[in-house]
Amino acid sequence: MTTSTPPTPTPSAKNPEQINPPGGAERRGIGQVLRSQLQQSLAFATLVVLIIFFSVSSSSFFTVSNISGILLSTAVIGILAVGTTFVIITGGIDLSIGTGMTLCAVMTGVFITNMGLPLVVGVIGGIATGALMGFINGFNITFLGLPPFIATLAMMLIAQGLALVISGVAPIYFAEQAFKDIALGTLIPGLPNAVLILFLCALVAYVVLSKTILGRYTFAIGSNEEATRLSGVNTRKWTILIYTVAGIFTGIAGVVIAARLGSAQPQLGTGYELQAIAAVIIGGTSLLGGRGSILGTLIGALIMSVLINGLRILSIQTEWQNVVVGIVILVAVFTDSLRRRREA
Amino acid sequence: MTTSTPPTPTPSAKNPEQINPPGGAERRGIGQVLRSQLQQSLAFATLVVLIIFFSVSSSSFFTVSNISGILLSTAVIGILAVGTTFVIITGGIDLSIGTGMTLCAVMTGVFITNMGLPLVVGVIGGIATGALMGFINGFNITFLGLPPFIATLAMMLIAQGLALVISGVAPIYFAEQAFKDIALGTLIPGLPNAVLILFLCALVAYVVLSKTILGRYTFAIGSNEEATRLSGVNTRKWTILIYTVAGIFTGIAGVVIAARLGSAQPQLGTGYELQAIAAVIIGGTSLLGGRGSILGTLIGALIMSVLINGLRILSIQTEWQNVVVGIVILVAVFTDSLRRRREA
Amino acid sequence: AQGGDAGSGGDAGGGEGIEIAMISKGFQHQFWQAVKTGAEQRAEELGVTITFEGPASETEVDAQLQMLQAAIDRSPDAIAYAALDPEACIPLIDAAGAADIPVVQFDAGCDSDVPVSIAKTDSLGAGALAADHMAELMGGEGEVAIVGHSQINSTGVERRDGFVDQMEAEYPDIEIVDIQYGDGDHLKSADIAKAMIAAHPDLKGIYGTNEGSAVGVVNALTELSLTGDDLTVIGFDSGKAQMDAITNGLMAGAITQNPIGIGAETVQAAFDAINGETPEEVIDTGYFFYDADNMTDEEIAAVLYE
Amino acid sequence: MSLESVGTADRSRNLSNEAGSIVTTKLLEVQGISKSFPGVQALKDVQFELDRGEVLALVGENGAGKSSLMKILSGIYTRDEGTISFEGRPVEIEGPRAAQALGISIIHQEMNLMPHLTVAQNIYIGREPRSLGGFALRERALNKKTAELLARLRIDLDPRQEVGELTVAKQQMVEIAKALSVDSKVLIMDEPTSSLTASESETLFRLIEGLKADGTGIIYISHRMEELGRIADRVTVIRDGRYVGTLAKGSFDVPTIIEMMVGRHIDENARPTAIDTHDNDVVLKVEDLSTRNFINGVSFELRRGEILGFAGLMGAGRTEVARAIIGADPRTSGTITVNGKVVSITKPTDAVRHGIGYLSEDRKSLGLLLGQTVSENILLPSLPNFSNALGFMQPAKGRNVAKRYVDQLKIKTPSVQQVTKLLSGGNQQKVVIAKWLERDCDILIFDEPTRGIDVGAKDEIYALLTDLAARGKSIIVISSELPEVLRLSHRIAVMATGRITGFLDNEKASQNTIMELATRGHE
Ligand SMILES: Nc1ncnc2c1ncn2[C@@H]1O[C@H](COP(=O)(O)OP(=O)(O)OP(=O)(O)O)[C@@H](O)[C@H]1O
Ligand SMILES: Nc1ncnc2c1ncn2[C@@H]1O[C@H](COP(=O)(O)OP(=O)(O)OP(=O)(O)O)[C@@H](O)[C@H]1O
Ligand SMILES: [Mg+2]
Ligand SMILES: [Mg+2]
Repeated sequence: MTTSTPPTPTPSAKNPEQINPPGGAERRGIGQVLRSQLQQSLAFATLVVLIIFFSVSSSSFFTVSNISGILLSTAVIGILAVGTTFVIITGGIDLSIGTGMTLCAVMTGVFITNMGLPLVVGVIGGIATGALMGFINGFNITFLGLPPFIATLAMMLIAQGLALVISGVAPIYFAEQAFKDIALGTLIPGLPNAVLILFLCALVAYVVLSKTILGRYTFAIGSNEEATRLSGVNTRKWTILIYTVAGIFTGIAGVVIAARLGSAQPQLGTGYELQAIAAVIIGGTSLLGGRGSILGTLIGALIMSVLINGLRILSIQTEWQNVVVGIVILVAVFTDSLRRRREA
Repeated sequence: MTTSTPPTPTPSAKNPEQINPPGGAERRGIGQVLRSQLQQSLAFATLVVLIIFFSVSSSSFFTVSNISGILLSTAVIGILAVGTTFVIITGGIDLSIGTGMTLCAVMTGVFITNMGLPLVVGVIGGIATGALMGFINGFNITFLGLPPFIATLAMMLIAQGLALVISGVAPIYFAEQAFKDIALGTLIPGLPNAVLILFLCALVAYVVLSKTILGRYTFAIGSNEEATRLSGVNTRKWTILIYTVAGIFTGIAGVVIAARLGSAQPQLGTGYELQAIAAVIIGGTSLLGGRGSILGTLIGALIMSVLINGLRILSIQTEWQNVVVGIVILVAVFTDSLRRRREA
Repeated sequence: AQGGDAGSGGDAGGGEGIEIAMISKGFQHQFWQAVKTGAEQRAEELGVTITFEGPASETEVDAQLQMLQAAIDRSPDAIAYAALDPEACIPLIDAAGAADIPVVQFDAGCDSDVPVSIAKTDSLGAGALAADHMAELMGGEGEVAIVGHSQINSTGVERRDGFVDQMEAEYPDIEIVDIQYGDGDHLKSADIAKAMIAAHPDLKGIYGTNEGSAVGVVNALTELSLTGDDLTVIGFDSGKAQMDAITNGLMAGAITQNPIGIGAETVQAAFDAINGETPEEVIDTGYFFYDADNMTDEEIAAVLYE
Repeated sequence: MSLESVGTADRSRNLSNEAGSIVTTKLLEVQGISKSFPGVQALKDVQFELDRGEVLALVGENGAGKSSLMKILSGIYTRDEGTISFEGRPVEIEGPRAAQALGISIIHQEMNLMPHLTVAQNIYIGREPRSLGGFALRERALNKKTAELLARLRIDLDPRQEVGELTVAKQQMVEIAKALSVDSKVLIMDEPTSSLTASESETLFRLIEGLKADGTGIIYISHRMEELGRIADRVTVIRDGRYVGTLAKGSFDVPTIIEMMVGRHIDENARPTAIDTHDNDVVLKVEDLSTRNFINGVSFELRRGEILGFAGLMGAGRTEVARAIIGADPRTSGTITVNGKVVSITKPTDAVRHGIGYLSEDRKSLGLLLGQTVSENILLPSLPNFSNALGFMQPAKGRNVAKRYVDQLKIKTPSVQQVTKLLSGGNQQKVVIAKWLERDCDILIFDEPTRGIDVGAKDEIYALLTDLAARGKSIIVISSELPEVLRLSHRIAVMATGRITGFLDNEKASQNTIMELATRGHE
């Protein structure tokens, strides 16, 4: 039998743009990583275009106060989106983040205002509520075998109900300024703490997703859960952990929104999940799983809030705003998919 | 020295449950089909249990008037759910059905009340609006390559905005009794026409899904779109058609809700999409595509409305209702998944 | 908290060029559209321009704050605000004060010292008035139920509580057997009303706390082929469907506030504040019970809207 | 059929006779295994044993139960009956992790990779180099380790490349590297070479020899009979889920094994009957076909009644040419002429409309609707023929057609309503073939048509293709198995690095002449 010369590696001239593997970027500098990730997401271009457009259209847009306002308004949705990026990369979905956030806020209120516990305990309690919800979601999905959509839809309803029940169908107010400062204080002058928390969350999530074993399994499960399981990875355990992590972010969002409003509003939250998921997908994460990035999510969330803020600054009528937002989402994701197709 | 024993064919004594292929039931009688499909969905058992429970708990539940009320309250969500079953079987999702329905209702109002066109024309116009939205969704998904979630989310926002803009942020009232009779008349005594329309829609959808080539392609695309495409099927064309069909059902739902309320309420509709999708999934259709049934969807929709009606009849506090609904959804889908697992 | 000198700040004084930003609790409901109408009418009279926006639902406290923030950054000549939550708004309203933007309020207030006035109705009193009429029509005894539109926002709570408190205080023979909430969604409210009617065969009256709730109850009656003789329905707000129902006798009557007046008075107050005058601190625009008899009265007709 | 002669050296029999007295703990001993699925008795009382440092080949027809048996050993299925002893101790293998813990690793017949992860990430999934208490990944170390592994295994892959971008063959190499990256005591290979060309297979065989020397026991499943003589120490044959017999090295030859498997004689060295197609009409003419990535100026003609083979090394570009022709991938240049008319083909639908059908090499992700029934799959390309003008299906007609193919191709399935996912790999492949036979295109492009198909069925499929050609169809066969190309093709096009390096008429073609052309451009 003839043995051939082993095929020499053909230099990849036919591979103009390398698709960026998750976490495969360590040998390049941080600048390069950032650049390649930004390019990866044409969403970023959309963001820039939007900012330029609004800056030209209105002198009130590109002011320190308004930019800080935009960032502040991104904080809650952004934190939710960052958390749910994990879940979406596994190929799952989490509809419970909106009302779940509210339940966490209510629980924080119960701990701090109703039970008089110290701030720190209350905050941890609120976040733990989120983690518990995430854990239950993960358990229901893995051990009970429920589809993520249904498991988290049920949790969405349960959290919504419980938030009302526990709060006694009334907002719980926070008296202490220190609590409100969690969102509105300015450790960095001019930048509300809520924004700082968002960036911190994103940074932590980025590191976890690209540098740790949890991140690796998140991508692996989303890419092919069965293969991951057959490789000896305890996919159930990791899936539960991933939903729990998402729950922790939900808890953080709950604390931040409570601090921002100075109160836990038990009826808030419906619809936040769709906004957060939209931000994630606009940022280039695939609902089919296996692909996604935190930076993209952040950009996606910013696109949404820049757009909405800009339309408000321009005093576009509320009923037209949705129409415009819808069209911009279509265009943004379309240009992004164009780039992807050209690349493929 | 011989080591072999010639293999004798072993009669398959153990063939406990045959997996029921879509549309593979033609050679059996309709009774058998129904029975096997019902068994397929343990959701049906949940429905029966709920009905029994509420009948025992309250004498007001199992009355002609209340049952007819439950059916009527299922009509709109049910029609939406039936339409979106097609989309979900292809592995897609349609978030625009809620506000899309509203836009169809508003357009019907514009045609009939504002423009004074004949009823039939108005109704067809409303349904055509739905078809057009579905077509655009399908186009955006196939030709622009947008993920269904994003394409239909954008459409949801656009429809919501347009409904408000077109109606001038005010309800459009229908004067003619004949129009209201579309929903509330009783061609069959005791049964509101809206319910009749729901059953008709379900029947047509059932036939289309299980007896026609469109149904086959719906399952094929959901099973493996790329393999279907490589088999020479024009998957883009069919996908657009499927979204258009779903849009037609959205249009019908829009006409029915307008007829039932005697007006087109432009702010309605948000949240209806999640309810409808939940009904579809409770009924055993998989969000992953390739699997689903209209009968299941109908049962799913009925579970939701029986449950909500029952809780209202029992005067359960509104805030607890969501908690209970969430838990029942979990239990229903869990028992169903148990059965599936046992079978597999 | 800066930016007060940007944009249109310079030439205030007459009506021309003055911009008033109104942040409402909502914009989709007929009530808020009527407020908007009143505001626009007065704005035209005064020659000022207004913007009017509000979140899609009255639970969206956060979204409303973002609108307020964006409005402050636009630095209008005055802000008119209807608070969804009295506390959450404090930092932003204070910021508006710091930026020397006068703030007036309508419908519901913010717990801040900055706003100079509020135009609103006494919802508790309006609820009580509904209770009085309901009691009278029911003959002072029997079962009554409420279809609420919100169990948490202030108008929803006060219109309910005013009704409930008045019933408990004044009409011991009337029992409130059920209160459920339909989010002001016509369809949901209709289904709730039907379930109530099924569950309580002796029910004599239903009170719907806003237009969507009330019309939902009326729809329930139609669908069950009941009439106003079988069940006393009292609604809230106006709108064509509700007014038709009253004309047809399906609904006994309804409470209306004066949303058009609220809008007009709010713009007037803002205009006054911009011009350095001090508007009245609380402007009560009143509420009325209307039924088939007095609907066409001039005073009543003026506050109703289709 | 004389099993007497082959049974003489049955080592298992000999050893079990002595087992009472001598303590020979076998590495793996499997006794009386049975397993049934709804409607299928997959295994019935199967036995075999495996020593350290030997290669036991497991052969049998499609659906004989080979993969099921291996899935039991690797903890994916649980057996109904039987015992498994590992190193002398009876064991229960409760899951993939339990199997790994015992030291049993497996290369699955169907690819089990994470397409979005890189080669390195796939190979070491679950065993990543870590730091900081086992939580942080050491990506650099991972890539380095993988590069070393690949170098040691002489597999030419970039550790950083995403697996989803690789061709099936390269993905198979990743699977192999993954299995070899653990020090396992038992290595199961379920048709590892089904998508490899001869040279990669040879690489694998050398690796296997190395493992043998280290004392690893290897169970090797293959339908490529010529490989058995090359690497197997013993061959165990199963048929219809039952143990047939075991042959030791030196005492088996291919015809005997095939007879034990299939129950009849098959001529492995047949060649196509010499039909001269040179003067027939050109039905398909491809000129100057290029793609953005790789294919460069490919031109060829296909005549009526001709079987044109495409040979080449792994990654030579044959699949890409086929996909570009049918419009599955975009072209940068090239004209396609069908029956003398230039046609515009931008999507597979166009290709089918012009009578060109393409059977993909990747049946799992591109060939089948795994969740649908056998009959749905067979009918998929031809659905319009089974529905009336209003789009209503004629189910009885379709079912009969599907049944006909199940009989004709001997597809082993309880019914045409069986979900395709539950068929054995080879039977799934037959379903894909059936669907294109039913579509009745005039031009058929078959990409690795017999991947995973047993010798008996292969022979039947060869006969079928030859017959189709004789009846005027024109066929392109892309195959990595040179014997297959030689057996079928009237003419052979050889590709290397995206170009056609030469055409050979069958009479002049041999493995050597083909390899010479296939490695051109590699020097
Ligand atoms: N999960 C399952 N459910 C039902 N039947 C199954 C399942 N797995 C395997 N079978 C059936 O068991 C039989 C043996 O299948 P198996 O995959 O072991 O065959 P094989 O010898 O590996 O064949 P091939 O050479 O085609 O890969 C086949 O008839 C197959 O259809
Ligand atoms: N999706 C893809 N992305 C990137 N490169 C690809 C892709 N598909 C194929 N290639 C590259 O194109 C070249 C041709 O691959 P192709 O599959 O056509 O070869 P082949 O001759 O059919 O070989 P094989 O035996 O591997 O199927 C290979 O070098 C391969 O790496
Ligand atoms: Mg096999
Ligand atoms: Mg190939």
